[in-house]
Amino acid sequence: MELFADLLLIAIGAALVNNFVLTYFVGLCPFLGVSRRLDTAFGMGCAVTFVISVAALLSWTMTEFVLRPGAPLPNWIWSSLNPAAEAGEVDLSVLSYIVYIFVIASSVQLVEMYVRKFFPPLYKSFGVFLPLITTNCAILFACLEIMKHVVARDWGLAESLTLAIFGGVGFTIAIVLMAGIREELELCEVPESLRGAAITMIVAGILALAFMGFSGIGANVEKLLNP
Amino acid sequence: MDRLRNSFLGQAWLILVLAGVFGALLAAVHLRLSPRIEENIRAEIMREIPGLLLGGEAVEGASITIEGELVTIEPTSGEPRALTIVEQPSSTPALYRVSEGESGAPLGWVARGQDHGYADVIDLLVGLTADTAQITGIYVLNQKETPALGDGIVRSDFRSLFVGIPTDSPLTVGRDAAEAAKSPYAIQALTGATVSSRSVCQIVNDTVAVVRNEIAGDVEDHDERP
Amino acid sequence: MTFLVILLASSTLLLLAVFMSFVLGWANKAFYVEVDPRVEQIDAVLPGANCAGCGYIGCTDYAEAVVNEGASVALCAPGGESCAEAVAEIMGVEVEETWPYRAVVHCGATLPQRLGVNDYRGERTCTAANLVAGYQGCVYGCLGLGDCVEACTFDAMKMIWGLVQIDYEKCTGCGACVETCPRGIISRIPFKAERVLVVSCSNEDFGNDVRKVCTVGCIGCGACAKLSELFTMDANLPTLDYEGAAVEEGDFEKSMEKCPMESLLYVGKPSAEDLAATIDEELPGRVEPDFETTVDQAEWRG
Amino acid sequence: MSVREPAPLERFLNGILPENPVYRQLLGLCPTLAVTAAMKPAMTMVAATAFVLICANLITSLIRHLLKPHLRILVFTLTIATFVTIADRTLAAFAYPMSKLLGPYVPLIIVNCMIISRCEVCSSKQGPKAALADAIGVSLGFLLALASVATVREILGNGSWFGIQLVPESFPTLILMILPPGAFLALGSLLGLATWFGHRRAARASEPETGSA
Repeated sequence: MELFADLLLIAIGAALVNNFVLTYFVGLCPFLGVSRRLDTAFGMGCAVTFVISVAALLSWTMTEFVLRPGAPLPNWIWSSLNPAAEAGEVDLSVLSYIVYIFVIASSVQLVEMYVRKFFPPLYKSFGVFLPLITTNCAILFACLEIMKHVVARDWGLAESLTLAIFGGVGFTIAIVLMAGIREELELCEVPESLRGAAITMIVAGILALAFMGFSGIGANVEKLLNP
Repeated sequence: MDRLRNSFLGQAWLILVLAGVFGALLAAVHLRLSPRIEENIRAEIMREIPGLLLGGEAVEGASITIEGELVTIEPTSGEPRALTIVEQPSSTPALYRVSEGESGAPLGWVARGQDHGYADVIDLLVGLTADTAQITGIYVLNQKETPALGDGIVRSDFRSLFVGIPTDSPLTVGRDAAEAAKSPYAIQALTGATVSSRSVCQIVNDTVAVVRNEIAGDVEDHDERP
Repeated sequence: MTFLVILLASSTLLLLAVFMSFVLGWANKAFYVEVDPRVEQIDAVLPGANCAGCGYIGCTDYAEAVVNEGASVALCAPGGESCAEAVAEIMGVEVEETWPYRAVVHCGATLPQRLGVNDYRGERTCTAANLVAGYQGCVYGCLGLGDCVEACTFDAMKMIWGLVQIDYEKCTGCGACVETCPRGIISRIPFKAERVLVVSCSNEDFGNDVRKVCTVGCIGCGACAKLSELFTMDANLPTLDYEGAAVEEGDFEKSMEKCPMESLLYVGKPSAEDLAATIDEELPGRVEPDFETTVDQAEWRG
Repeated sequence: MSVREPAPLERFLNGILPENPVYRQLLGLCPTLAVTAAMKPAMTMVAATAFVLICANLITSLIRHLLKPHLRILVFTLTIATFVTIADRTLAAFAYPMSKLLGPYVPLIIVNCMIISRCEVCSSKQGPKAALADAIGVSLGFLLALASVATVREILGNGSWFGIQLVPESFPTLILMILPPGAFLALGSLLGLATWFGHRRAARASEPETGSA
């Protein structure tokens, strides 16, 4: 039961309280670029959620077995290489950024090929979004969050995946809301100089204000779960 | 040879070469810089420990020099003091035994605690008297609470609330001054950031509990127990 | 010691790179989707405006349709002749005779010619005005608020005296205006000649009901249909079949004279007399906005 | 390459204002919003990004002939990731408090769309000289953008600039500007202002022609 409570807390935290886009400012390029129409926005949200979970899976395994300061793999190699050496720690955490970006780029490439082969209509609707996701900050940010929590509070695979999936869900909620608003925006008279990105930013600011209202949920759910 | 050339490796030879070169480069940079980074982290803690134990004003404006485990404080007024800070093995992320001069009387303990605050991890230091009966102060190492609300826990007025509170029963959070005055263990929560204040108290309670049973365990086989 | 760590780090990365390139290489083989190279070639030739003038979602979609489903090579309106020939040559097919598609407005009433026009203070867009009953007498005709002008990406439409006029040098027939017009009075027809006859009205009422709301609307009398068999009367409106019959040869002089409401117009390249009529007029340097004639875009809430 | 490649000087000048990465091309928005709560972190971020951008541009332009089209994004990201790690480590070693303040946003320079687009647009086609000029120009443009947003947010947020208290303590400050929504609003209005200036300048520039018909 305790694990479930923990997962629920992480989920609500990632999706609503600390929404990736609106509080951590990651994943803004697609958020502004793609949120013109509702269906493309939703498609983009699903693509990001899917890729973020694949990337989180891969990056958790890499962190757990290779990059963590006390990671088993490098230490096993290290001790087998020179058994005489004292129990010196081998710390490969410096490689973390390059490993993550490698994993993300390859997983996006893999996902793109997979979707192109088995779901051509889905691939057609994603089209240009998939390569765009590689440069999406949300994915790398999710990996970094997972690394920080794995090292600091040794999260298991379950917590990391929940954070990733619900981070993606939060991203989708934000981008779909934004698309809805922007479709309304087409109808109203926006002043000349504010058209396009400027008005989207301001509307996103107000959306972020609204999302701050969710901050109470985290505390109350925590009180609810462990009185 | 050409089978290799148009095999998978052949196409991506540039990636392999780059990966190898960059791996070596990063490891070299890491080896050269990591001692300095450790030093920075350790220095930050060492610089805060005197303030925690001797009280904020004693170290106000003093210049603190750190050599290994010996920390000398030259306050603007009064004579310089030397403390030795020894890191103890402990289940808390870090526990330091602080004693006067080279091998003087034990002055107190400083333990480090980490837990999930409102927005993200809160990492803080708690100062305790030698007999772990009283809290001498807290210092927040890093936090990501909401700016202007939750990050009030870093300010000295909130930290001073913790000074001198006995540790025989866990701290509680009083919503306002009246509630806080009721019991000696209550802290007045920051306005608009009760969650952050409660998490700080929670972390302090957990750390103090761990340190107490560890020190109580050690003190048995040590000399007297006050 | 340091040398070993550097070696360990770079070998881990190298190992990861080798593993990834193997996986990607295998995936490249396993997930290979045979894409007809011609699709890319055609896609490169198409203008890439994704205007859906050809009826497909985008240019790549149209390219695939041409290769896989054998769609006609000349559907790309913005591309016009040159693009149709290029696509045909990639496909190894010769181009059958095609005509450029252009947009045409089925309403000829400028602001003074419309009756029962009320003072509309709502949003200055056709989509919004169309929802309001009693905006103007005629419920079929042009609202004059310029949604089509806004939608046209080739800047081929101007709002003159409350009625949209199309500049056929710029119009590429992409069909954007056809979709946005809430009353659907703009259609795309093949221009088999430089000037094509168009019925400049879409009012489906008869006789006096039309006269009450418009001074130039077609009252559905059928005189033109009697005089030339190319017209077919349908819901009190003469319609021309542009695809089939040779519309451009038909002589409509008689029908145009007989038409009581002059709802038949030639559109396309201005005729010789029109050009001569305006040849000596001096273009004004700066056009001063006189408030009677132009529908002012600026919203003024009284 | 049929299209004429712009000269290094032209690339340099373009980067600063005409093609300002944040205001004109809307790239690199994540750091612009995240770290501009105060001037100090913003300037450190600009320094780190400039270092990464210049090194990455140089390296990519040196190896541009070896690049294979379908692998070039991976090569760019690898180079950028390496230089970002170096920047992150040096920042942690020599300016530890600043690195703690910037936290997760230093590694996020890797996915900063601005750097990858500069690598792709300029340095994978031109020589090191043009790539260097372009990198410096774009970094200056980035500096301008971040400085403008950070100034607005810090002065409104807690009445100080670069840490120097400008406004007496009693002065009411707009806490919103420090919070995330404030960042969006600040950048939104600045973007509006920039486009408004652009339109006015363009209008004034095209005005004289039509005047004398």
